Amino acid sequence: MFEGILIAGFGGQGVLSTGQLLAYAGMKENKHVAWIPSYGPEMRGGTANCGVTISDRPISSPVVSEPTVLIAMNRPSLEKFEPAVVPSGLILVNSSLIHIKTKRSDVKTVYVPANDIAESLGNGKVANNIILGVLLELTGVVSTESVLEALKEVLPPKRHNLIPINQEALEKGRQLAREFKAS
Amino acid sequence: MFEGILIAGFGGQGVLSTGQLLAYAGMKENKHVAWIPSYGPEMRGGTANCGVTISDRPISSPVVSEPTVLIAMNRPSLEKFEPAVVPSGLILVNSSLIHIKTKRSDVKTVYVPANDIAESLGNGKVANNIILGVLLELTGVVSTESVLEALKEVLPPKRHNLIPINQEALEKGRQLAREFKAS
Amino acid sequence: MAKVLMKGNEAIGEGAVRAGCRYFFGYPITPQSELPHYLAKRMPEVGGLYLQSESETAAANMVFGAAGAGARVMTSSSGPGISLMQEGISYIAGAELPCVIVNMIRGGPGLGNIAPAQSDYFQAVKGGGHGDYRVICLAPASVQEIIDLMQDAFDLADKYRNPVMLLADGVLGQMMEPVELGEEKFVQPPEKPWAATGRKKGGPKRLINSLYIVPEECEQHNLKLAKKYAVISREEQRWEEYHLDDARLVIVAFGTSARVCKAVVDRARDEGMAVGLLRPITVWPYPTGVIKRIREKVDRFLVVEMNMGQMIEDVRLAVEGARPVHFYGRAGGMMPVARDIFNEVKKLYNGGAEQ
Amino acid sequence: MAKVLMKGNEAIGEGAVRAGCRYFFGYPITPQSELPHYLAKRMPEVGGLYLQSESETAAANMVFGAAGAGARVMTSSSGPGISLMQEGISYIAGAELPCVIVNMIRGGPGLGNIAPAQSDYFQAVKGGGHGDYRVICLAPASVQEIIDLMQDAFDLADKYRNPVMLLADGVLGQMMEPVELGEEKFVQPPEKPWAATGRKKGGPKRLINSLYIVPEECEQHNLKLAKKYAVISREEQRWEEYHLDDARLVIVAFGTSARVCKAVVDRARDEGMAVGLLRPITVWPYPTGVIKRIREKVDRFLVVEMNMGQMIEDVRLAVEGARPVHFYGRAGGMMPVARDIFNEVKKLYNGGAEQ
Amino acid sequence: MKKVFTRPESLKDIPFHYCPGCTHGIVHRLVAEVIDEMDMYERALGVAPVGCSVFIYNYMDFDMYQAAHGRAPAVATGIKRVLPDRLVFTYQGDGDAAAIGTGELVHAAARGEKITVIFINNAVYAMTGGQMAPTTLLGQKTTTTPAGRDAGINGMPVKVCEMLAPLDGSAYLARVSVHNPKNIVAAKKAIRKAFDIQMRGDGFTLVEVLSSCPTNWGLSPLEALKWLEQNMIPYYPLGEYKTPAEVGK
Amino acid sequence: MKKVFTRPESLKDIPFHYCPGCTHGIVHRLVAEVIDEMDMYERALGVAPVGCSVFIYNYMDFDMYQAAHGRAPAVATGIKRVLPDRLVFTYQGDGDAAAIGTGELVHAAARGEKITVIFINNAVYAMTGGQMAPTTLLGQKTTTTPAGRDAGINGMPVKVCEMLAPLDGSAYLARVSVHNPKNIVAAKKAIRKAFDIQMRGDGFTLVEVLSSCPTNWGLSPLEALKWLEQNMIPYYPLGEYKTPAEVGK
Amino acid sequence: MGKALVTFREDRCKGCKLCTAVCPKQIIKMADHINVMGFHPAVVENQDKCTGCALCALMCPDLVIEVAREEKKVG
Amino acid sequence: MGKALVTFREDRCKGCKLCTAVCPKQIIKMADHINVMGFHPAVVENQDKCTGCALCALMCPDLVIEVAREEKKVG
Ligand SMILES: Cc1ncc(C[n+]2csc(CCOP(=O)(O)OP(=O)(O)O)c2C)c(N)n1
Ligand SMILES: Cc1ncc(C[n+]2csc(CCOP(=O)(O)OP(=O)(O)O)c2C)c(N)n1
Ligand code: SF4
Ligand code: SF4
Ligand code: SF4
Ligand code: SF4
Ligand code: SF4
Ligand code: SF4
Ligand SMILES: [Mg+2]
Ligand SMILES: [Mg+2]
Repeated sequence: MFEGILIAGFGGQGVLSTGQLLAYAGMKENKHVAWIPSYGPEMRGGTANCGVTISDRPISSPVVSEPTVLIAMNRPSLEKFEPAVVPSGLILVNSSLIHIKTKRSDVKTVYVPANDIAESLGNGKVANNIILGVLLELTGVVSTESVLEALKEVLPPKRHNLIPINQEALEKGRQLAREFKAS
Repeated sequence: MFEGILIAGFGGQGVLSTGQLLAYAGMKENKHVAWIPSYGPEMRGGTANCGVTISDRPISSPVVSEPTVLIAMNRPSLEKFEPAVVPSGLILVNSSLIHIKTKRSDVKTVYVPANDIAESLGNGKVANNIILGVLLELTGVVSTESVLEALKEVLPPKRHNLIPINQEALEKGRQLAREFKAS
Repeated sequence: MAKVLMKGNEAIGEGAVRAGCRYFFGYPITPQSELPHYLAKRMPEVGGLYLQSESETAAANMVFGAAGAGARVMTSSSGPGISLMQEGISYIAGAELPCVIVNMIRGGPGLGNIAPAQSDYFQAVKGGGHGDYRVICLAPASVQEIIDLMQDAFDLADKYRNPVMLLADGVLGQMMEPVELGEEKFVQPPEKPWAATGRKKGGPKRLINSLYIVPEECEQHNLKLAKKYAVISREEQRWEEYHLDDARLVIVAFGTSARVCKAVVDRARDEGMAVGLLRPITVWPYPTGVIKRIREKVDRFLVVEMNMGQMIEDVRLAVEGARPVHFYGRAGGMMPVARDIFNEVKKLYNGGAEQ
Repeated sequence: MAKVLMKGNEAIGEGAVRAGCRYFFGYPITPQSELPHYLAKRMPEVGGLYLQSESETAAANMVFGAAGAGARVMTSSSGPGISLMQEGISYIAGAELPCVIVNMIRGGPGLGNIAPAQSDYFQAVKGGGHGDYRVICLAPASVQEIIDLMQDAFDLADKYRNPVMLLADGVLGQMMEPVELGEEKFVQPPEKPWAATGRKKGGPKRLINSLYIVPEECEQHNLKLAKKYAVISREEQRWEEYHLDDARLVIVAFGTSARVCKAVVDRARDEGMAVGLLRPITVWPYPTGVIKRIREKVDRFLVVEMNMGQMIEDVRLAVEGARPVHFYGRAGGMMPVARDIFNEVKKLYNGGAEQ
Repeated sequence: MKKVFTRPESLKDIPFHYCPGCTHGIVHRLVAEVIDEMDMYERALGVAPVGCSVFIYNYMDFDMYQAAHGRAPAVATGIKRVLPDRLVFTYQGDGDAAAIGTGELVHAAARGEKITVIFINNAVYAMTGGQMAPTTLLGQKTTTTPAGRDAGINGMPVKVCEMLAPLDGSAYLARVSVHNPKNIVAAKKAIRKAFDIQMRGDGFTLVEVLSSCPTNWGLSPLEALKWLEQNMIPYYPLGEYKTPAEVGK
Repeated sequence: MKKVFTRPESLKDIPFHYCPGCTHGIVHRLVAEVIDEMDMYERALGVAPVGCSVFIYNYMDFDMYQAAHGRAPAVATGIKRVLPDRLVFTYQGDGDAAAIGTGELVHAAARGEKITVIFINNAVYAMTGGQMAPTTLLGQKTTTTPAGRDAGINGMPVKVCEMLAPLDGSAYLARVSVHNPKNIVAAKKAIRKAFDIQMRGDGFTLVEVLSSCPTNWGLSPLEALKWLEQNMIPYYPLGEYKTPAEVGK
Repeated sequence: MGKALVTFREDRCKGCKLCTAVCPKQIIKMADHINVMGFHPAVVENQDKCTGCALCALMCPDLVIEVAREEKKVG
Repeated sequence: MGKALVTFREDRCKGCKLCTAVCPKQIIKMADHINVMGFHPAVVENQDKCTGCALCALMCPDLVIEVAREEKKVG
């Protein structure tokens, strides 16, 4: 197995930490993992992205230049990275903030109104975990359990109260994805 | 022909300019010439020396590490450079200031009371030209005429009045050397 | 012990602390900033010092002072900052002081950019400063190896009283990978009787110095250094071999580009081509021995670098014309892509253009 | 015209002035001080500027500014000072600015001493600064050649928009030799439409820059530079051949050490040995072509340097194992002595120790 | 209706890359406005630093240079000596000018170099991720002073105008701020004065602009301006530290 | 009879390499005497510069360092941070400290580095052959100002004590001279005070010593001292520019 | 009064709010929608109240705002 | 008076004359002969006049001079 996942959006959307969570979960499952952020002054514009590679072979370059999965949290990210996705790859579009469609016809695209669903769960900040849930369901790259385990290690104890809501968001995302698969 | 001449003494004894004069004279005679001073903080001690090479072949290194002639204007210079002189080389000792003898038996040594003679000529500053005269007579490396011609070019016009006394010093030196040769 | 996910830059910091380094002097620069950030927090926890210098020039000379005083000390920078340290590094090497210098290479020349590159290879291994001196250069290819090599770096520095440089780039510095940290053991740096810490009455006078005003003495000093470098060259060559045994085509690459080349070797093997990888871990001393050993057994070499061709000279010096040595490079902060290298390999393997 | 006796350092200054250089920025250092002294007097005579900078770092960057403004400009230093200029040189090369940098090499590493040496060869020709860049390096061997090469230096700099370095040492700088100065002709430096002198309304905007934040663009910039360097390598190799035609043993040496080697060749020829000398005048681009051309015709090479062995790598890269390449060097400011080299030659000529 | 406020011609019509509310943009505009008003577009030459404002070379519409970190005053010296009738200015951050470039700054001032330094004091190294600058205030948290700047380790913040004032070559030194319109107007006046004095040939001129970095201070743009006013100005008093009347005193 | 004047123990009994009448020797002796008197021989660490006084490392009998040109304050910082209870001083010329080493000097002062800089102002780069220093007086002829220093080209001489005084980290700054016995006694007192303040941990200390260079000034040793008194002291007034009471003011 | 016009170049606005704080008429508000860069841009709610004082424009770091005003009649 | 002894280490003297200028008794002179380094060394002409004030030693850059003095009796 090999997944090169690119997560991109604004700063503040939890893009980097979502990627780390995924990498951590992969590590828990004894897979080879690597995480790498974009860095440097391009960040000034307020955009942020990171690449996560999860594989059962050693990872050559951690840079995800040809993602198998793109998670686009905002419009500029979708426009910028859409062309790089491998044929028959997957694009997850945060349709709460992105009101356009992808131009690629050779990839699978799922539109997830992540912010709206998150708000409906009562916490706009878990939009990233909604979309992460979708990813888990569609790719099976790691299990929900590994993600939750990773979350426990990544979050400082005093913020463990946030675990249930995150778990709920992941579940919600998986459920959405199942519906999508069914449809 | 090849002469590697090392001239050494205190700063202020005209060591560097005597060397340049010699090089200039050699150039006038279309010989290959090179002049090089010692440089750097060793000068702090007040010593100065230069090497002059005059040859009918192109000159490889201008550094006179194995002089055919040593002109020692003061005692430290004699002590320092005496061992480097080539066998059957020539050492000219300024015996006005140096009251010791050379230790070498395989070289020719001439003791020239240069300062005393210069004073007797009425100008202590021409001690270097006394000894230069000796050198010219003993080695024939360049002619007196070339030296005088060089002097004209090296001295600024307003100091050309010094030429006669310098000429006198050179002649005096040559004469001394002839006496030495005769003896 | 459990693995943790760690950033390369932070791994350098943690590796240094675990190797007993207690002094860091440096000036911020991308892409190594997380290292100062990490040590600014971490050093006080272990009673150490993180001091931000006014420039890289000053940092190198603070390192000179601290190393002369006997400390395990390090600095870190990238491209322009490393250039500014060249005078200091020459002095450190001349005075035979142990220290570790991290260089997270970025695109150049000039201000260039902050993307990953290997274009400071020449500067690191041939000596960007003046005079005949050598810096031991280590080139890790993973976060785990960073941790491991930091310990070696300080040990080698002390063993040979010589600066050691860790060469990496923004990819290695920014990426997170699982690492095994191992037991945190207290490392007592070795005794340094030569360190100038204050002269005991009747004791020897210590002088930290690189001035030898008399050429004869300076030559002796150079000969002494050369002897030391010869020992290091003999004893400390390190490399990784990957499928070298039966390789007909050998890729030579270090650091980040070697990671990519490993994938290329895998793919080539999948397709039945006898391709191997030689990954120098020390780029000075260069693992010349292994190349000389294998050069007659292979058909050709392919050097892959993230620059316009620098390490290839060391490979050619080792191959000595015995076999063709080819080059594939990306420059200016571009990462080589496995597919492109693979195509190059395929072309060459099937008897592509001779050199 | 009549010959005059001139010091090497002064010849550099006079040569620069005659080549149309009107700006000198620099910081004093032995053994090149006579050059600033000379220019401090001479520049005002020709309406030029001698400005003493606060450091070599500043000098390199003043040169950057003046070159960007379109001037023929130079600086000069030695060992430690040249090391301090490495960042600036990398920027100058990256921004493709023409200028001349004089390096009167002294003994190293560190403070070393001020005696003549060639131990900054690597720094000069491989690039002591960061990034993939090249500096054209000229190595004169006499005061006359200094005068001649200064004109070439400025012309090459402008032709290729590239820094040019003059490599010499204290012997060449301090010695006086007869020189033919030739007519003083007024040199009008070429038009430089790229110079940033103030933008005319509606005219093109000029930018003096080495930053390429996007890796793709930085790579393009590197490829453009590489293409230029390839042209220089092809077009500008210069060397002197001395009794090469029938030589069985070829000495390779540059600058001061080549002078000594010439005497060695003479002596060897006197004794009936077919020994020749190859004297690179450009050390970058290295005269690789001539070595490749002769390598099969000779028995062996002997590289003579005033360092621990640096240029020998370029010779070996050109010889490619075809013949043994031997080394004779003196270090730390010591001059090689003709007799010693001759003994080495004799030993090798009669089939001495293989490499 | 007449346009009473519009983009100066010397400023290219492209968006800045700066973070929301970053005052670098304000200072860029002021410099461009002054050059317009002095009608110096064709004779202006700017030197960009390394720092967040490195891309000022793209924004200014006239000829520009990009200097190595801290070396802008040396680069400007080279330019000005070759082209003495041009208006030459550098634009430098506090890391650039007050840390790595201290030598070049001090000696440009000492030589009385006829250039203007626009010195942006935002109390951090912004571009590289918010590390301590020489101008970081005591107690201020940065990525390299996680517990706040400690005088015992890092010393006290450097006051650049005060340090340069004793140098006889400095002709005009002023500290201004851009945290509100009134101060923005004053800042522009100071820049104009510096440029005028430069062109008159009186000597070295520098305008220190207290500036905000919301991103690295971890504050909203409005909070950042308040923080600047309440914390920076008391330690870095605004005003003119040297005017030509005092030159040579 | 009792010896009332004899060689300090901290000074090795070998001849100096300095020119006749060069006052470097006097200052060396004063430093050694103070270290003897403070009984700090075993805890003293000196940093030699590049300049005529580079060989101070041979003359001082205790452990020494030789630093790159201008970098002695950075080297001293490295030493002092590792060995905070030692007496750490640098000995630097005006080229070393006030030109190439400006950044290191200013920032050692700004950080309040607990070291002492003995700063020898002899108005030239002596070791390299008498070139202009930042401290060369206006009109003074040197090998690189053959027509005398011109303010229009080279600016005005740099006053180091005055420049460092505004930095809050500097604790003690004094300018002294050694051109006659009275001033030599005062110079020694200043060095003692600086060392005491360093050991008390109050901050950065510097003693600027006006010193003669007969060789490069082209004067006899006695004329040189007269020249110093008549030309240098008026431009470089003697006195204390900062004392610990003022720290943090 | 009311003889002034402020124009906001919405796509350049980064939503920093600096203009809102300095408007003496308090007529600048942040829009609910986001612009191409993803920021909530500043907008003028009541153009009529604008005096053309240009304080907003003076404060805006991103040159979003242009201000025009009826010219004062002389005398 | 006269209870003092100045000792000049002749071979270390560089003949700079700084000592001669400061001696309040004007008893330091430059010798006619030269020392090993080639300088005319300073010598005391009239030791008896020496007060042991040590000004000469204070001034000497080359530590040529040692001064001894009869200890003052207390009380
Ligand atoms: C020689 C060198 N050292 C370090 C850097 C990295 N660097 C880039 S910008 C910067 C500091 C920027 O801070 P400042 O000058 O205050 O400007 P700001 O970003 O705050 O506007 C540093 C350290 C560099 N490019 N070159
Ligand atoms: C980086 C570097 N630049 C230049 C030099 C050459 N250099 C040696 S000493 C010196 C100046 C000495 O002047 P100063 O510091 O005033 O000391 P002084 O000799 O006057 O006592 C210079 C420029 C050097 N050694 N290293
Ligand atoms: S990081 Fe700070 S200084 Fe840089 S653009 Fe953002 S707010 Fe401005
Ligand atoms: S050159 Fe000047 S400073 Fe140097 S030793 Fe001689 S007199 Fe002293
Ligand atoms: S011009 Fe004045 S009144 Fe009008 S919107 Fe701007 S700040 Fe408000
Ligand atoms: S100040 Fe400018 S950028 Fe900021 S909100 Fe107002 S219009 Fe937008
Ligand atoms: S001690 Fe005083 S009186 Fe005696 S010789 Fe010296 S200066 Fe003169
Ligand atoms: S001061 Fe010292 S060196 Fe000078 S003349 Fe007197 S004794 Fe001799
Ligand atoms: Mg800043
Ligand atoms: Mg000096």
